Amino acid sequence: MATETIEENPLTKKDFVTPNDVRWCPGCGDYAILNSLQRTLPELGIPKENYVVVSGIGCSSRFPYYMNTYGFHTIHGRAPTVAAGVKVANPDLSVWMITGDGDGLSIGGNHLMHALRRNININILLFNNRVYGLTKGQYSPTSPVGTRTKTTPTGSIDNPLNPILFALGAEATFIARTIDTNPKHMIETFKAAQAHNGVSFVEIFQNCVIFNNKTWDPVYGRQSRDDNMLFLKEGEPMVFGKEEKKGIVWNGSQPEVIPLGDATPEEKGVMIHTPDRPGSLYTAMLAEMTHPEFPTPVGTLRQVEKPTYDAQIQDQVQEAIDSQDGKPDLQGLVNGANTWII
Amino acid sequence: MATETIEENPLTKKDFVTPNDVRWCPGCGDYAILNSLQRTLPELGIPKENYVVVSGIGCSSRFPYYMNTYGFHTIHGRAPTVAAGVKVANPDLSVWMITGDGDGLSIGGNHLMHALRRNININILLFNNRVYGLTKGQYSPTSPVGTRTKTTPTGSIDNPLNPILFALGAEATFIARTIDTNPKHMIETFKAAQAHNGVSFVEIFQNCVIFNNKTWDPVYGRQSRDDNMLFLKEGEPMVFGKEEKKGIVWNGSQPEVIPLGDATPEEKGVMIHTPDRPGSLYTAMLAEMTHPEFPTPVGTLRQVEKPTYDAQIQDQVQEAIDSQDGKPDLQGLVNGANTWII
Amino acid sequence: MGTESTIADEFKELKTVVIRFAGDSGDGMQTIGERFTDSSAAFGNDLATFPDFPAEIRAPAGTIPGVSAFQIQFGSTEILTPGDAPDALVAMNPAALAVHLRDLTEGGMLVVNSAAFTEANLKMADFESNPLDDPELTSKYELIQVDINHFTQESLKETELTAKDKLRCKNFFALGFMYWIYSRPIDNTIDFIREKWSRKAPALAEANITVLKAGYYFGETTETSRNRYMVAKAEVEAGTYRKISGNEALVLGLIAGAEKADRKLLYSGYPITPASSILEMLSNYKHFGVKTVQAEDEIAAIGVAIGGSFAGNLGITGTSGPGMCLKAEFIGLATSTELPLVIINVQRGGPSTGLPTKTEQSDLLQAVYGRHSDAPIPVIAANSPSDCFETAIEAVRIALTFSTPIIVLSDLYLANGAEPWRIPSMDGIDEIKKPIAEEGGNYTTFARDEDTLSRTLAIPGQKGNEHRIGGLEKDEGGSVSYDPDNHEEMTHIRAEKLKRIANSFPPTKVLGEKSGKVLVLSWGGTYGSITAAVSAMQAEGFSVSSVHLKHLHPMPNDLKDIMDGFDQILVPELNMGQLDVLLRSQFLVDTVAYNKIQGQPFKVKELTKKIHELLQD
Amino acid sequence: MGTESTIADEFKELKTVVIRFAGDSGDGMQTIGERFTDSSAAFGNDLATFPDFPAEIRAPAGTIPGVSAFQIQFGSTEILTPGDAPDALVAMNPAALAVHLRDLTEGGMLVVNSAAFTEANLKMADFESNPLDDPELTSKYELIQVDINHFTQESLKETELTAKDKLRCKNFFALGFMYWIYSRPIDNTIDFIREKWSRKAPALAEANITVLKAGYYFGETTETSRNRYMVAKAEVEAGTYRKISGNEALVLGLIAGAEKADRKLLYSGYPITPASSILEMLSNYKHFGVKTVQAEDEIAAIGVAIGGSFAGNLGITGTSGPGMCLKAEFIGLATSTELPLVIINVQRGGPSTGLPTKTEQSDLLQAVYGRHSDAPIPVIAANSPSDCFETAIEAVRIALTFSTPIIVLSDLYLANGAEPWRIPSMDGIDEIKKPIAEEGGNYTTFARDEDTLSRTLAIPGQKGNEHRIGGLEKDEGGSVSYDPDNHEEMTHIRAEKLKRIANSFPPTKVLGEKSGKVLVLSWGGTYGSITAAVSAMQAEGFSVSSVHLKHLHPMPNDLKDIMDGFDQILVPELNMGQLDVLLRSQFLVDTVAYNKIQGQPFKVKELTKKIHELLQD
Ligand SMILES: Cc1ncc(C[n+]2csc(CCOP(=O)(O)OP(=O)(O)O)c2C)c(N)n1
Ligand SMILES: Cc1ncc(C[n+]2csc(CCOP(=O)(O)OP(=O)(O)O)c2C)c(N)n1
Ligand code: SF4
Ligand code: SF4
Ligand SMILES: [Mg+2]
Ligand SMILES: [Mg+2]
Repeated sequence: MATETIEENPLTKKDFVTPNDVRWCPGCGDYAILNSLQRTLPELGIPKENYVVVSGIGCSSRFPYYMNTYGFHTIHGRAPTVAAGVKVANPDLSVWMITGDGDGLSIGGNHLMHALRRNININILLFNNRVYGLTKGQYSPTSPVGTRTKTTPTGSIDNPLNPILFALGAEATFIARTIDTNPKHMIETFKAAQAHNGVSFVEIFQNCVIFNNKTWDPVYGRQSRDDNMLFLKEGEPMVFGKEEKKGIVWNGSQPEVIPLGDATPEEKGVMIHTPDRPGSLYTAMLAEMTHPEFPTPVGTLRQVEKPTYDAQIQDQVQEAIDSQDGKPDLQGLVNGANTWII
Repeated sequence: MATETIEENPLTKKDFVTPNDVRWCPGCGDYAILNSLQRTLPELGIPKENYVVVSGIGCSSRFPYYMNTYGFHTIHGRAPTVAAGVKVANPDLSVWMITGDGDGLSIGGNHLMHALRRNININILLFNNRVYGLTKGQYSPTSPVGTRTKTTPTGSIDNPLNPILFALGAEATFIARTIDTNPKHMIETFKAAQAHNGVSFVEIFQNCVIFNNKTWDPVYGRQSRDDNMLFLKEGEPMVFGKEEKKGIVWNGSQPEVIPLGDATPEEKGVMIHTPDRPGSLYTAMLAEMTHPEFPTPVGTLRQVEKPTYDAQIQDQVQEAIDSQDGKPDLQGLVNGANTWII
Repeated sequence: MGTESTIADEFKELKTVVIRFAGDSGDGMQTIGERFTDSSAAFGNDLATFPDFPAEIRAPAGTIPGVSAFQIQFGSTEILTPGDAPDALVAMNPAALAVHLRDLTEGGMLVVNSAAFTEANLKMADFESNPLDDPELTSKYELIQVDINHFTQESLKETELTAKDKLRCKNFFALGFMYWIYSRPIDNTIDFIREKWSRKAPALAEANITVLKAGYYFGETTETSRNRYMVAKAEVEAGTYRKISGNEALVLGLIAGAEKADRKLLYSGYPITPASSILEMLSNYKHFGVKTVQAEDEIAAIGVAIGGSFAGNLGITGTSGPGMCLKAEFIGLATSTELPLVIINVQRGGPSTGLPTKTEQSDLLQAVYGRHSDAPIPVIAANSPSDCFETAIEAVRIALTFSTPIIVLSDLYLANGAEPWRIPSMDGIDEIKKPIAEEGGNYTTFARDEDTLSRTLAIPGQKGNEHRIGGLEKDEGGSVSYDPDNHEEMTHIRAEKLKRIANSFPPTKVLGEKSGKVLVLSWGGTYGSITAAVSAMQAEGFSVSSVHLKHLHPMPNDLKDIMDGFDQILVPELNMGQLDVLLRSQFLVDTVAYNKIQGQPFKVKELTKKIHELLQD
Repeated sequence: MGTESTIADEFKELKTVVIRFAGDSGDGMQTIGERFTDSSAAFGNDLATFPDFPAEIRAPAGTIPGVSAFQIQFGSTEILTPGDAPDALVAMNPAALAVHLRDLTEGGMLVVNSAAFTEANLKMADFESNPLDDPELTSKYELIQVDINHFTQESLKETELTAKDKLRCKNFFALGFMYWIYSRPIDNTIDFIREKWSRKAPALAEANITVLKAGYYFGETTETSRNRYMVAKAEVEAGTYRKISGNEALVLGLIAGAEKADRKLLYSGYPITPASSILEMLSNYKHFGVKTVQAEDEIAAIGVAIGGSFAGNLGITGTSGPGMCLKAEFIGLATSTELPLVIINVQRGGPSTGLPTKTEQSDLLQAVYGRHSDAPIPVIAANSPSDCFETAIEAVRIALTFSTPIIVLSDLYLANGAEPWRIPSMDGIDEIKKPIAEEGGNYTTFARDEDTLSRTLAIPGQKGNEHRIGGLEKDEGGSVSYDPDNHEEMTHIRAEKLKRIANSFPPTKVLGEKSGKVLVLSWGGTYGSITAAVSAMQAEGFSVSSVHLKHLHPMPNDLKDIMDGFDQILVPELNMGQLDVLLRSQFLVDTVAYNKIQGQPFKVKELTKKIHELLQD
């Protein structure tokens, strides 16, 4: 349980700011994410000393240096393992894992996948800028086919991963998406991630001004966001567009965009967002909705309950301890079952 | 293109048998798989010397030693990388990659995932016995929750991976499932895998007599197979059960099992198997169909066309060569654009 | 044949005997080896054992790769190894004979199950004719042919077992017969069978007992003219004993170390031969608060352990050579962040997958140098199965006291081998004192203890001690620093800290005189054979001493002086000369390397021969 | 300030000059550094350069971590390093001054952009007061304050550029001014600007030219009393020259090697500083049949390369230290299967993530020993940017001729540094002859060449040569073998094969006398500074020679004899003494280690000082 008693002096954003100079490129989307997390943590009712931020390597992974919490800037791609160790050692901690599309999905894909399937109760934020920032602009596993970078001068040829579908393939219990240009939405999403009892996977569309500027503008740019983004809210209809005049309906085998005209969403049979369906079909549907054909959904895409790895490991240990009477007997253990005396 | 001219002396199974003694435990499901592949390869019209079998480490990964082809028994979890290197070096080769549930999904999950998303035109056979055989019986990423093994004496706590869903998360272009007790179905499936132009992922339910005996009997055991297995055939209705008296229908949001009674499948609206749908929903549905609620589907679950990594890399190289006139000029290359003479 | 002494009555009395049981892996050789061991231990012999499994889980029955063996040496004197060569070989089938006969001492006893020498079996073992018909066999060895299958079935004919089940008992016939030959008590084994199997399979349990007795009485009734042997109790220190294998001892040592340091133990591993059983055994000790994680690979395993250490647990990971390769990058991170961490490498034959079921001690240089950059960390090694216990505690002590990752080298021979162990009193073990930082905010991440240069951990959950660590170079305060001088200083501190660890070592023990002609300098699992060889030669008056190192990096401060006292330094290793590289580069001494790379331990006689050569130089 | 010689007219003539341009990473320092280099090269000077990037992509403008610098040494004599300390420093803002001033030679020229010394900028650079007001600055250096912003904007006032765009040209003002001071031609640069930018941004191109000229004329018109310098053309061997960096040379060498060996090159890598540009550059050479794969990680990268080699390509992979850790297990597999494979490690500062943008040569022991078990493979190193070309070809030669993985060590200093290179004739490069096996079935996987002990590859697609390889120990025929003697034999063969590689090395070159007082023995990127220091001292008559090793494992056969000719052996390294460990253990020689671990190359004067110390001993 990461939630303890509320501090006497309520925490504020300032408590989470380190004196270190933040060293991202001016204009980098990472600033806004940092800011939003610094605004989120004081509001969660968790003592400051119980936060741990763990990251891999990448621009995004510099994150822990700028959070005035316990932090660990580990090695490339391996943050999920260290974060798991921290959480298993002390389930009271609120563990935030920061990774990038290269760190988390290229070199670190396996650890991420196993952290997800194990349902370790940590919060994973994947900063997706569809490029390797820190190593200066090579394509990443989320770069679209044909992306020209230093290592792909004639265009990349590998199909990109869809991070949501990837997380779903590992049956992650909480999957969400948010964007670096919308602090309010980020904060809401981060809160939902922490509230979820289990692994939380949050993809953040993040802009890299230097090597992949405006990569997400077709989704969240001022021109496009009304038509190309769908803000999901549990229990509410899937409407979008200027004045919410469009909706998503299910035609029996796939989603469709329809104009609402003057009708209410209910009248038109617009789908109601239900992220808690146990199976994967619903989230798979959302994962494949993408502009320009569909609005790209943001918000909580999936949230289902399953026992967590860290709680169960603790339970098994506790049960074993409880099944003994009294303090365990080290000498007895070392002696074992068969001794003889000479 | 792996297919060249047919040999003058037609190949037979015997051509693919090595003199090496096969060293699996008597009764291991691996024997039947070996046998089936040895029966498949001579029938594919590919010259014997163009076959390469690459594996990781595990009981299953001993496979190349028993195939009289070019073979490489690599290291644990890394076979997809070596197989990719072989295929990229020479796309004319027919590359078969053998892996286990531990080799492929535990240590090797990331390479497998990237091989799938890149759509490298190799055939991947994953022998799923839900246990680590070679290291003598620890649980694996496909072992159900609660599995008691040497490392989980009080039961495993991690949610297992669903290999099909995992492959789908990487948007694999060909996904199939077959079983070690049905040589005919294996051979059909292997042929389909080779016929697919792109990466082919085949999960094989395999029995480990020593450490996980009868793990698949609830699916394919004599008692259960009629009701618990669904043989998928493209373009045909999803019927199963004794005398095919049950069918799967789509109720608008999920599949359902219905009795057919005397009606034809058409009459009852039984779903027609269409593995070539571009999106992932259909295969996700199949991936989640599992006994006892549903019959577990076997056969080709998904097959879609996308350009392959190996062909495209070759194309890019060829284009670059063609764009030059004549043989590339090494001296010119080394000189570069800016020289001066002293 | 053994060390013959007096002949008492009908018995020959021997000081030591080496027996090897060999048969198909389905024949239960490990089981009877274990039983023979237990009854010899209970009887009061000193002993050492070594099981030799096939690489395959279950190769086809009757084939050469399917042969499984178990060797035991027991005696009335101190036993340090499972023995060079068997005095008696039990071969349950032709394949077992094919593999093991060459090791049998000339004149040794050869017991074969004649029923298994069928044409099919002979073919599988690549015999062109039946070796039992070869007159050389009878002239060279004391051949005893017994139709074990027949007698087993005969003795069970009253029971309702299937023919197959009956035959499954045949190993106990062989055991019973060997008990008779070596005048061992059988009650102990009967008790064991009852306790272990009576509930699950009472009929089988009783059948095994019947057959065991049949084997014993078969000796008594049909073979009265046969030589029989006695091996008296050993004169060993009084105390409570148990039998222990290397991995068992390691596991118990880790738990004891964690208890003595008052840290929760978090072990994270990935199965690999021969380290898997560490993870397996530790997962049974949850009632000691031990948490075990079977990670997705070796990289993840060490990552979890590092995370655990950062959060205040004692993080431990274990593997074998290939897994060590994978841990290298994370070891560098732990070195840079100076977190306590125990990394166990149970070595096996290499390179690459190599000989996964054979022993070797060839990962020493990897332990010392197997990471990029100057990233020094301590390396220690266990020297016998029971010594793994102390080695584990020593590792925990160093890791915590110096806040450092440490590599512990064991090997397959130690891991699987077993010996009797005089159990120490847990109260007698020193506490390991390295508290975490005080709460409250006066925390400097890389502030150091003056003596040890160790930093003190502050752990998540502590108020006011929030701080960040990572793999980039940093200054004392823990801030990232690209400053050239700071980097040089930190590099020197890391090197110096390693050196200081040696100040905490006890004086190095020399077996024998402190100076002389030959010093045998060694490490790891070769301890038993080397000590046996050196002691024997010392008893014969030769000028040879030995030093067996536990601490390999850094080496003990007094080692140079000891080496200076000898004319020649012999460095026997089961590798191409790795300690030798360290000794030469550190001490510029012209050592004599003696290397064996056969996946097998040194034989005592190989060593004595080599030492004799040196003494003659 | 440089090596002053004659004073001609108004110019001082210098033999060598070191200039450093420093400014914010947004200020275009690398651009003008490159321009200065090109025009000096075209003018006919010998030269060497070293760029010094910040670790961050783009740290906030004006801050200390945001400072970017470029150093060039050019001269009329042979130039081996970018120079110890700048004779002239251009500081575009206070942060640049803060970081770099301490390196400027006393009496050196200090050009500052006075406009940038605003209060905000001073604060960001941690200055409490304006250093330009400090009288010491003027007394210690030849301070030249120029309001570069003002003059830049003035010269562009006629144009329609925005104020921001105008200011972006200010680096060219500084360049023009430095051209004037050092009497360099400017046409070359004008041509470059036109060629590069005229099409994309013609207005900006012209603006840059205008500002460049303005800087030049600013010198001419306002500063007539200023010292100006001349550096004559260098007397170098006739030939066609180009400028080349280490990674460029490596890439060209790999392609040339593959061509000479008639193998298709398959390079597979994963981005990492400072190795990324190898992958990036190679991906542009598809018309040479080069295939590049950006793999998912370093493990995959080497796996792809190994697969490529198995299938008959020349598999190559490259990375830096952390990535080398990850490749260890696969290197073991390539060692065991004896596949040709080139593994490049462009070293950087460690341990762990360390100092990713600083140089170090601390991965030598990892290269030699960084795998489990006895798994010997050759290691070679490049010694200068242009030498990377030959080193790459040598690596390809060894890998193919001996059918072995080989590690090539370069470092960040070589990778990013540049020097003029007399381009060799490609026809003069030997072919690399190691054909694959003949088709047809008479293939024995581990049959060996008598001399090299190398095996011959048969590749998939060849009729009749089907065979299996893998990481388990195997016999000559390639079958898995657990036989003890076979394992020992194979281990010895692997060791012997490594040794035999040394038989193919040319005689070791000694710079200077073949015997004497001090031998400086070194390797890698320190070649330039060491050669400069030793040559200078030789010219002064001191008894010092040097040997710079390319072949580190195995070392040349004649090295021992050479070492024996000297009283003392000095081993300078940018690490804690790694070659030193190898030398000591192999030759039992009491070397003197001289180590610098500051992420920076040796200065010539540091080395001469150390050599002097030794000579006085
Ligand atoms: C083992 C290892 N390999 C490679 C690198 C180099 N490297 C550092 S960050 C990075 C990729 C970063 O991309 P991403 O995770 O997308 O982060 P971003 O910089 O875009 O935020 C790479 C390849 C490394 N540090 N360690
Ligand atoms: C780096 C490394 N780690 C661990 C091992 C030990 N190991 C060999 S096979 C295996 C798991 C095998 O399981 P699976 O892939 O399911 O194959 P199976 O034996 O069940 O066919 C393990 C852990 C190894 N060989 N190398
Ligand atoms: S390179 Fe891109 S991702 Fe990295 S700090 Fe700069 S803008 Fe951000
Ligand atoms: S252990 Fe299991 S998987 Fe391995 S060979 Fe035996 S039966 Fe097959
Ligand atoms: Mg990124
Ligand atoms: Mg398995």
